[in-house]
Amino acid sequence: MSATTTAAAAAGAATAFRLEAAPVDTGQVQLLTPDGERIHVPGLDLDCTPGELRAMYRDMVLVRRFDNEATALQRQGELGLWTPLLGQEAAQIGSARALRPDDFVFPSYREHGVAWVRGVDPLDLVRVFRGTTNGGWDPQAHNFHLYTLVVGAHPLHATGYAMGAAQDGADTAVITYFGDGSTSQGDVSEAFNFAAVHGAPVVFFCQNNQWAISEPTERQSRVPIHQRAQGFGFPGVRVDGNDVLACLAVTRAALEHARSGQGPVLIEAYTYRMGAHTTSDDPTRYRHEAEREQWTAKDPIARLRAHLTREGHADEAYFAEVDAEAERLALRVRAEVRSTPDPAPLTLFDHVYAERHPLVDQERDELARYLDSFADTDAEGR
Amino acid sequence: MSATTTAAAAAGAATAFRLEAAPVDTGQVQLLTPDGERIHVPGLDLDCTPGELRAMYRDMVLVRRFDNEATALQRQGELGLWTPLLGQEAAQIGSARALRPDDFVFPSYREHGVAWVRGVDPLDLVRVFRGTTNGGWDPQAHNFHLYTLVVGAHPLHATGYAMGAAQDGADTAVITYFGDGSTSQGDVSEAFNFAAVHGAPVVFFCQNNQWAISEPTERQSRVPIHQRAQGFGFPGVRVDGNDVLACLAVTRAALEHARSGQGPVLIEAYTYRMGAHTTSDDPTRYRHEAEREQWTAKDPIARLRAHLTREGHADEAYFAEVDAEAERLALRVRAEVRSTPDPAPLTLFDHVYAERHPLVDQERDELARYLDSFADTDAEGR
Amino acid sequence: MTVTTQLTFAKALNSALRRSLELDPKVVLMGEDIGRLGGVFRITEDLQKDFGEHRVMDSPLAESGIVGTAVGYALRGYRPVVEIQFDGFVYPAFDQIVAQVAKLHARSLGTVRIPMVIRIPYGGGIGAVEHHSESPEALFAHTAGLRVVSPATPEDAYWMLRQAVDSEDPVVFFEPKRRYWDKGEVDTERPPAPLHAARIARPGEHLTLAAYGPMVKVCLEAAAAAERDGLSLEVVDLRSLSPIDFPTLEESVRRTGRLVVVHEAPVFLGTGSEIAARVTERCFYHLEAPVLRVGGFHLPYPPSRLEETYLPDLDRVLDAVDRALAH
Amino acid sequence: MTVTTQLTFAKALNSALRRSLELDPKVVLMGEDIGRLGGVFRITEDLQKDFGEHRVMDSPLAESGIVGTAVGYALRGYRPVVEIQFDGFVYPAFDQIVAQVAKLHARSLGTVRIPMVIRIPYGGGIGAVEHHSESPEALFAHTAGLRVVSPATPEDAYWMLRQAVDSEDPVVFFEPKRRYWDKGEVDTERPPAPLHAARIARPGEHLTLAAYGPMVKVCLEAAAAAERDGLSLEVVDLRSLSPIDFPTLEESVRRTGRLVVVHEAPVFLGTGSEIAARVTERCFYHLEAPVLRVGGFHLPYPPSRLEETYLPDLDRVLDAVDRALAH
Ligand SMILES: Cc1ncc(C[n+]2csc(CCOP(=O)(O)OP(=O)(O)O)c2C)c(N)n1
Ligand SMILES: Cc1ncc(C[n+]2csc(CCOP(=O)(O)OP(=O)(O)O)c2C)c(N)n1
Ligand SMILES: [Mg+2]
Ligand SMILES: [Mg+2]
Repeated sequence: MSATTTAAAAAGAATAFRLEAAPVDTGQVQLLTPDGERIHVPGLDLDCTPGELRAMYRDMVLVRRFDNEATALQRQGELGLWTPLLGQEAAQIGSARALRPDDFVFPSYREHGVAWVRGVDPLDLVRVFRGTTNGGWDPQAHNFHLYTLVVGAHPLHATGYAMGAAQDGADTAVITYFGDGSTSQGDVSEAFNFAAVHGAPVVFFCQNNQWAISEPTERQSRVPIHQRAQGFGFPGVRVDGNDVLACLAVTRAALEHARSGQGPVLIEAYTYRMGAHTTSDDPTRYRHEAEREQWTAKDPIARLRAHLTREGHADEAYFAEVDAEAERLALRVRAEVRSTPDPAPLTLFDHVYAERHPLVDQERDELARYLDSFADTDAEGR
Repeated sequence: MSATTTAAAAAGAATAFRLEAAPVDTGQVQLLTPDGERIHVPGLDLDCTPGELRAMYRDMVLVRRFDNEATALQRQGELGLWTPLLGQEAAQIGSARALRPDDFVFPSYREHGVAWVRGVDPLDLVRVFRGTTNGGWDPQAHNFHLYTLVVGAHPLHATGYAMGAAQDGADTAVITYFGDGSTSQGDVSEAFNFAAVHGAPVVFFCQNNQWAISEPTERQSRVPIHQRAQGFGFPGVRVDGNDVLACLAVTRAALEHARSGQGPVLIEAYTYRMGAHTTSDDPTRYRHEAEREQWTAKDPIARLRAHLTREGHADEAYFAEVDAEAERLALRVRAEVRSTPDPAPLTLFDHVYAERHPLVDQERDELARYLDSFADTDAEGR
Repeated sequence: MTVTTQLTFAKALNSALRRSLELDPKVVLMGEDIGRLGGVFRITEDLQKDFGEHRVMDSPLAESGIVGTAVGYALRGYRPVVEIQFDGFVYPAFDQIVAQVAKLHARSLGTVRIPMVIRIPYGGGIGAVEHHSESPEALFAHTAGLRVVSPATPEDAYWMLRQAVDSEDPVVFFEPKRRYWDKGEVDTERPPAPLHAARIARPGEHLTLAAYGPMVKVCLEAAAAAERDGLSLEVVDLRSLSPIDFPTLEESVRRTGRLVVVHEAPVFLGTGSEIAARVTERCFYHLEAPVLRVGGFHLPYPPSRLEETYLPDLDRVLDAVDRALAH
Repeated sequence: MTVTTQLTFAKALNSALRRSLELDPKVVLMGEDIGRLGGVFRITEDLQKDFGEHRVMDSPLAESGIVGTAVGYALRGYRPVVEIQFDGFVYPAFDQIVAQVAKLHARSLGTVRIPMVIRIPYGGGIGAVEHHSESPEALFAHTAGLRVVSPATPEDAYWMLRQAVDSEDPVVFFEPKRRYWDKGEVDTERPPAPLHAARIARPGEHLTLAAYGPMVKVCLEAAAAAERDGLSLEVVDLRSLSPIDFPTLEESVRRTGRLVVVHEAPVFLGTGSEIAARVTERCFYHLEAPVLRVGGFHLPYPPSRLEETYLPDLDRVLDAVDRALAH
């Protein structure tokens, strides 16, 4: 908008009144071209050793292989559902690698790559989707909260955690992951606002994978999502979400910004959901194959591989070795998932409350007696 | 923020990466100085006849008088509560006078001035606060919805109404009023976003009266509230909320913008709540008298009066006549409120559902029988 | 004239929406993914294609926004039919539903009507992840100003949705998602009953089973099994939870003398509690046993590998029947 | 040693918060207008002044944001005490409360605790405008994972709030706002009972009245009035609605043979429905009359000039007592 200040108006030097939205900014930060060429962006230093670059490559390959395996396991009936991260490896590995161990992560339900970097066992993730648990890991053990399936609910948790951390005097930062669609939820706006007002050390990491199930980003926002931050008074930036280096560098800068008391940052990682929304979804109903093909050319793993090759940091033998490791991981996951037992019925009641609750006790006892009655009748050969 | 576009970066012409919030814009549109001097702002034409100016003056004086009377009636126990608009007359009268009859208004709970312009009888407003009804007027009769007391709930209604109006092919616009504090509610952000995505013909009119009960605007937003619109991709503008002409002109422009299919506008009318939040509130607990005094100098009625006088559009006799009319209004309100009967008990059940609901019928019958039993025992002299 | 077709529950809902869209240009559909995709359960399949983007709207991902803008549509004279994608995602819209939708008719002294339908696929039994299997109907039935219904058969799915769209009141319409793929006869010419009438789904003598939505089938199976043991169970399909058709239910209980209420929702303060309380009050001298309730436990819906234990099934129903008859 | 002081209900709550803030540096208060103003009911008066802006936070006007950030505080090791300004404004936070706060302990298999207190001034009788007089406790009691309590006396106000803050579980703490100005003895050295125990507020023989929060006083008045007619009514102050102390209540009912439950909330699916259902199930052969319920009608809370008719009062309680005794 272009408003006229009193002073200027009084001085007769007024700019003309116009009702105008802020200009649309579709620029994005990129450090690696799709061909693997390194771009240098002033103000955004990033020195990665070849070892670090290889480690990110390895992360992405392993996570993708694991993700594919989980999809396969769902098809085979071993999982109830899976939420593939296919295509979003760079956004997740790059941003997660910017974190310190004492930083805290609030993921949504697709952050398998972030979980991996935080040291969560893939098996723990898979069990949630198998349906043997709604949790799966100890959030404190990894500074990685549980997946949140209610879209948009957890950025508020991240903001509160960040406020608490700041109150502790810690220089811990918090990062929270959510999708393009999630930004429409009131809770996400409230999180933006609470964080801005309190200057909370939280980084909002939005993976804009272009789709919220069947709805394209234009149904969720009139402007590029990173611009949402402007309205709440903090910086927003779009980064090439298929460029692991850019994701690492920008997230690092944002965490530093937050940590140093300057408040929140919104990062929009511009990427693509190469697969279905979940294994229950059929994207052919609502999007064109051509779109997917375009994005294939920007593949995050191929891009880093090209860079490693070009710079001589890795050779075919290395890549083959990583692939082999990925296969071993997949094998382990498959074997262990298949042998994961179902929880015992009475565990239902174990953690409803931290302290005793007579109703829960009573229902547990009743169910136990009821189940026992079958044991009897089964024995009797009912 | 300052992001580097791929193209620019590739060309080596990158601007440096910085994490930066959008610049803070505290400018506001003003057409009338506190001394009543007319300012001309290019692009914002406003031709008011002397008669129109006087009509606005009259509106403001009458509404203020009525508002004071309602406060007094509350003190005397005739009302349960009152929400004074004192100080916000210009924001309300100016914006409301920009509306066409077929436009539709969604107010919060302090829009007595808007109600006045829409032809709602002050008595209808007062009865809500007396506690004889939760409604009070027929929204369709005035294109003025009921007051909404749940902070932030109604901008969504306004947005939906506007979408529906557009769908009808009407060039009706919608305006919705809410406070600075209300902008923190997720529902208000959702309304901004729905309106932006659908290009709905709705004007969001935020009266920033500096306080949400005891919390100053800085507790609600890190940046001036009109900037919130930027993040959703539509224009936001701050207007001097004590300047009735500026409020009229800017609202007119915004309605035109909406009506012509360009989507929503957010107007922040920068004003001041001169009185208490409600008659239950004691502002001396949380704010300084000095602040109030500063704002007295910017009084919206005094300002227009000065302008009328300066331009020779009205004289003392006119002002006295308006004052007398205001007294008559106050007298009528006082008399009629006092003689407003309480609703009959069984009317409780009248409008819970539009169609019959056996439980409601049953409870009505039971209560009727129960009340009748008293009639009996009372007669028996229990 | 009777025109019956064999439809799945899902297709019956789809047909009801199609017919409603055809009959009244003011009917609009709003929700997440209901357009091109046809909804995650395909209930709105092809409707956007056939009625356009303005009649069948893909909404931004915000339940409060969906219901809140639907209120505005209603005030503008439309009849919005809103889809909540899953039971567990209705809570962000809770304020709009209980504080706005439910109250507007009363607070406007009847000058404003909100003829809105809020469709909620609900309940478990489909092996879903968290938040996708809940039964929050009691929360809405407790809220005055809302009507709450849940069909159990394809025919009721069709007609009750048609009737809900035609209702001048807001209706929260709970669709038993595990029954979406069940087939049944649908007579699209004549409604089987008014929206709020209960239905004797199976007559019997010894005990009344009351259920709605997904549990009607379970109760019918239990009644069939009991018959083999010489027991005659009456099954009442309540269909509506606000209002509840107590006269029909009480008439049944007066005949049988015993009542077991079955629902998936947790028993504690579930709809069964009201039914037990009220039926006991009205049929005190006819009851030979206390009203028993079979339902979910007092816990968040469990992970799917435990849902078989959690959900009432034929055996748990018969166990309660045995206990009631033991009195 | 007993140290009792005479305190208003409001001041007792204030003292409990003060003591909790003193005892545990991890206790933080969050809410609208709770700082400088001390809350619209002054429950947090002077606490920001004495403990600072970081312990007593004026939050942005967003209930979901308040509860949602409080979850984050809890995860960071804090014990947040959240104030919802009025009953009718809890619904925007409903999703955070029922889908997040209530479930986190269960879904994390106990690795995460949410020791949060959500304070809600509730109920009518103060002549307030719309949305300021509601009684939504059943919605929370139906939700597993939450504890729900409501004190009726200043002493319980003090101790139950202290105990709620100390609880490892989330507690929804309903404060009967019409009792804020009532005075009573408070022993600040020793709690009168555990958080979830019911209390025989007045012993009696002929019938049990069960109530909580604002209605306990009404029931005690009814019992006093009945005594003049030679009737001995026992009054049970339930204190907790999740869990409900059924053993104490049932013991009473077994003695008296009759039960009337009283609450302000609408009867239909109110907490009284669960109490009636469960007590009937457990005391079937002891009940000489059906459990009767006195409560709000099935309507949005009415405008204040009608609330006297709406709210249960001594006469309506005695009317139900008469009806129960007529059986
Ligand atoms: C409150 C809520 N509403 C609806 C859903 C159903 N749902 C699950 S994921 C999803 C789309 C999310 O899109 P986005 O935020 O872009 O994340 P993505 O799945 O693309 O990673 C929807 C609608 C939900 N989980 N929670
Ligand atoms: C959802 C909700 N939460 C809390 C309240 C209590 N309340 C009423 S008005 C108000 C402050 C509103 O401030 P603002 O939006 O600035 O409007 P103003 O009163 O200044 O006109 C609050 C907290 C409410 N009415 N609704
Ligand atoms: Mg997405
Ligand atoms: Mg304000």
